[in-house]
Amino acid sequence: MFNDKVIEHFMNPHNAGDMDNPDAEGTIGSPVCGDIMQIFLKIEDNIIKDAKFKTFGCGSAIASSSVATDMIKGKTIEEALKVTNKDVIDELGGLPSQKIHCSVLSEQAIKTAIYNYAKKHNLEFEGLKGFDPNFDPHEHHDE
Amino acid sequence: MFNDKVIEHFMNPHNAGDMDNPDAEGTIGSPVCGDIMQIFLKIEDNIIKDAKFKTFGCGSAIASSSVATDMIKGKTIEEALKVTNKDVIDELGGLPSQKIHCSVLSEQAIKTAIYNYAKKHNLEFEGLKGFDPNFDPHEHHDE
Amino acid sequence: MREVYLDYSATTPVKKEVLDAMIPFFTEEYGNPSSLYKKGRYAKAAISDARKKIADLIGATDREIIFTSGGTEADNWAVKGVAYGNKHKGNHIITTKTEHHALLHTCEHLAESGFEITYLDVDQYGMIKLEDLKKAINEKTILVSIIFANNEIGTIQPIKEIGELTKNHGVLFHTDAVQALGNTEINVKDMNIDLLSMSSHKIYGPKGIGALYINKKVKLPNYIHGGAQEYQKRAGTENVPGVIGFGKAAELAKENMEAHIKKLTELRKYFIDKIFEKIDTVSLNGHPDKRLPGNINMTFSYVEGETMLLYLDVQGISASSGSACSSSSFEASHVLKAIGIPLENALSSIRFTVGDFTTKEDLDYVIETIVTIVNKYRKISPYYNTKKG
Amino acid sequence: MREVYLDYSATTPVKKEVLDAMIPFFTEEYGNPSSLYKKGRYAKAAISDARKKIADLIGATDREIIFTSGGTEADNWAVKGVAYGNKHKGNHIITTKTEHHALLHTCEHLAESGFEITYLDVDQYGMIKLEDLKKAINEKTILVSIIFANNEIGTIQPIKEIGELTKNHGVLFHTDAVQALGNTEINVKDMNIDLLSMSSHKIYGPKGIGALYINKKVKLPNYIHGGAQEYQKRAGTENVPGVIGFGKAAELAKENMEAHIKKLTELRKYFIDKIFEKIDTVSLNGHPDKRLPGNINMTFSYVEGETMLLYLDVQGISASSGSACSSSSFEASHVLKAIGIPLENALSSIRFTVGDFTTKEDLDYVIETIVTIVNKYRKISPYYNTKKG
Ligand SMILES: Cc1ncc(COP(=O)(O)O)c(C=O)c1O
Ligand SMILES: Cc1ncc(COP(=O)(O)O)c(C=O)c1O
Repeated sequence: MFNDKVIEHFMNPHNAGDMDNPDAEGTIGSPVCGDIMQIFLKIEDNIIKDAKFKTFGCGSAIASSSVATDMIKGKTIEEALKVTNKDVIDELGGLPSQKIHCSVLSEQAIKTAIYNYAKKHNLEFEGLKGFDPNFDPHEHHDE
Repeated sequence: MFNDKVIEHFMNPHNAGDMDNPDAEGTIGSPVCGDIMQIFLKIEDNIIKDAKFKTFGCGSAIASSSVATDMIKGKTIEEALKVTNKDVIDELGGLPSQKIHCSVLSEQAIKTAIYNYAKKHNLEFEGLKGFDPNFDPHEHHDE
Repeated sequence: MREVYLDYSATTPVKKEVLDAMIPFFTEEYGNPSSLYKKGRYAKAAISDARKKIADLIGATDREIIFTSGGTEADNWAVKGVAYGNKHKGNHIITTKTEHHALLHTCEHLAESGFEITYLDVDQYGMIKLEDLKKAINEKTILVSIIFANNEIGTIQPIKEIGELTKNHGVLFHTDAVQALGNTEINVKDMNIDLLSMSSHKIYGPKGIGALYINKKVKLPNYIHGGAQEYQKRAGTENVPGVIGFGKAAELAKENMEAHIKKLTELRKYFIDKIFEKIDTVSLNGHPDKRLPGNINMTFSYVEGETMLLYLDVQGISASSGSACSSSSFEASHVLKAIGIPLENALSSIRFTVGDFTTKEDLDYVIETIVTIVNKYRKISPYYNTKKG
Repeated sequence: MREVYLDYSATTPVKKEVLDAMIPFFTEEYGNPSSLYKKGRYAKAAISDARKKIADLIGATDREIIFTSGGTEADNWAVKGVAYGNKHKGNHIITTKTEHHALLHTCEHLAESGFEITYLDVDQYGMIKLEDLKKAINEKTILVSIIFANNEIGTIQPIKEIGELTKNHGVLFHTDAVQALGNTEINVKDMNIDLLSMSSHKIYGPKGIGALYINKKVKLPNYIHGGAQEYQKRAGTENVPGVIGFGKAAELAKENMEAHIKKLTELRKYFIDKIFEKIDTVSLNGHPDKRLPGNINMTFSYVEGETMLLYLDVQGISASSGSACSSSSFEASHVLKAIGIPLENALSSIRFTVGDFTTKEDLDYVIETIVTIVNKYRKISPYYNTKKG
């Protein structure tokens, strides 16, 4: 069902856990839909210096977040915003079709964190155009 | 399903085949009910000197007739009329319940032969009282 | 004593390769295919593989194959499913007088709840007439269900032509292919078949497993409700070893089809020729060529069938009076009646069906035994003497 | 790596003795039980023998046992059979909110065609209240169907009391005993059960075979029509090896019942005690004692269930989130909902079911692994910190 890379990231996730004084935080999902994803970012000079996540979600959500946080570290915010769930899946070497929404979850959590950061600092990012923080990945995934 | 004695009488029936100039003949059953049984008797001084049968009927009918004809040979007519299908079954060491009617068939064929004999010679036999030559064993057997 | 099994249409032995394929799934790979863990996924993958093999045998795609507990369940599901699912369109079903009891009794059941059933006549060979079928279709007709190859007399119907006709009339077409499977080319797409019933134990697979082909365009209501197995079409924990065995049997059937048909056809011809040569007043029931390769159904006039079967049995030979399901009660077959065989001849008819393990030597032994039986019991048959003497 | 199977409620391995009993019926004794000849009679006799063993396990007489393709078919047949056969008497069926999908989806299907279904509530342990049942029965009630022991949380219902009640009200009583069979005493006469569903693959027998007990006084319309098999109650060539395997499994279940229950109960207690000792914020779902001996259903709050199952799987451990049939789609269980578990806890619940081949060492390994998982993933759980931190 899952490839080795997914399993590896699931069992030994990178960037998992709390962050002291994050510059940005984003949470998506809720207990009602069964998944919750939280992203913390350290941002300095428009660059993502550090990223962490916490989740109550399935293995693919954990693996996706592990990879996604790896991918955005060191990137500028605009660059980070370009990381799509498709990129995350490619990096993981594929996910079963019924698990695609988990990768969407991590993409959305990152965007939400940046969205909150932009709001707080009154910034605008090209990559956030049309982004809706209340987006529910469960309604959109196709199986 | 069948015991050895039934099989033996079925495969090597006694008294099977034609008889020249029988003194009595009785046929019961019809192609329509799937079984036909024919009995020929030689009768001398009220005694059954010889008995033969022919049948288009199943194995139990053949075995029953084989035994029944054996049993009546040498008996007086009145004695022969006392031979019931129960006696035939006992002699055979048992028949499966759905095959009981086959033994009835041979009993009835013998009675029919004697009935015809009685008619021809204007005789009356105690054992034929109430006997109906048009009796259909298929309607009476209980399974 | 020699043992000769000549009832391959009643059921077949499981082939060794088939059993070998099944064995691991009992004690080792016993996972429930619905389970997420390794053992479950392994079983699920094995089922997919088997499904594909069955699809390949009939020219279907794998998602169109849904496993059932056998041919009978497949027949019940197909016919009742179409009936209940199309009530709003009509209540008329067309079938034949020579169907298997699984179909006939299902139709009788439906007739009790208001469906109208037309039972098509067949000719002396057991063939339906396309003209009759065409005439029988009306605006209330929702289903045509015609047996692919008959289990008693082996007659193979003009399935492609029937499929053409039903397609042109926009009526669903089901066929009971339990006997046909592996014994004649089947291509559900070429033949425009919407629903097709199969059973594993007729093709050297295990008993208790079968399948229904459901053309992907057909919406068939479920018949057994519960868990989400079989693409949510048929509930119940999958009979994994059964499915695997059926798959393997289907694979072998496809590989061996040509040789199998050739061999059985030869054996059949050999048997029939010898019987005609050695015994008078016998006849072959069913179509001379358009028949199952292994099916021999003959009337040995003046000898009662059950007598014959019993004698054969004592000699180690297994044969039957027609369909196995009714052979416990020796009644005249509805199929022989439908092809116009008079009752006494129907009661003198025996079905021998040869299979992959049958040899010519087996047949020689059987033929010899039949000659003995016929001579022996015709002598004491009231009819035979009357007519011959 | 150690492999530990803790999903005996999803399915069981076939025991060696069971497989050994089945083997001859595939390649050697393959006769169709309806056939008159030796091979057929042999198979028929073997089936009778198996039937008797199953009857013995539940205190029935052998003619009251009818083989089906599994528990699902038995449930479908029992409930639809009573419904369709008693339409003239009433259209009301009573069941519970904690039935297996085989029952629930059958009821939903019946609801679509005009039947009225009452789904009884259960208490926090999953028990129905007899008072509720009594109140729910009305003059239109034709059937009460209550699961004997729940497949997710293991709760055993007061079946004898229910039987008493339904008998006094003259209403038929069906119970799905698929999980209960072999795991608790069942006596259909003492318990006034009219219909009872069983499945072989839950008691170390093969998949794809089950049975319905039909009390001899109950007239149940047939569900699968066709040949005259199974006393003319269930058509289709018998799954002979399956039946033999089920029979053997039933025999073993009866012989071993006491030791089996003792062993599983001990393992269960051991496991639960250890978990409570080693992990905080866990809870046991279902009844503390009135439960299946091998059933452990626990909530590990703050750890998502699928995460846990995946990790266990990677470590060679098979467990499930509830019923196998729905575990491919990870949804909150209707049973946990019925006993009032909030959604996030439902999603953190895992079912472990121990069986005859489970050892204490297996459990130690599993417990250790669970501790690792819980520590690891609670750390990264948003809830856990929020509430604990
Ligand atoms: C033509 C035909 N249809 C249906 C069936 C029933 O199949 P099964 O025995 O798998 O239920 C049979 C054989 O028994 C058959 O020959
Ligand atoms: C309580 C219960 N009922 C019914 C079933 C269905 O039985 P089967 O898998 O034999 O169809 C199961 C298990 O799958 C079960 O646990």
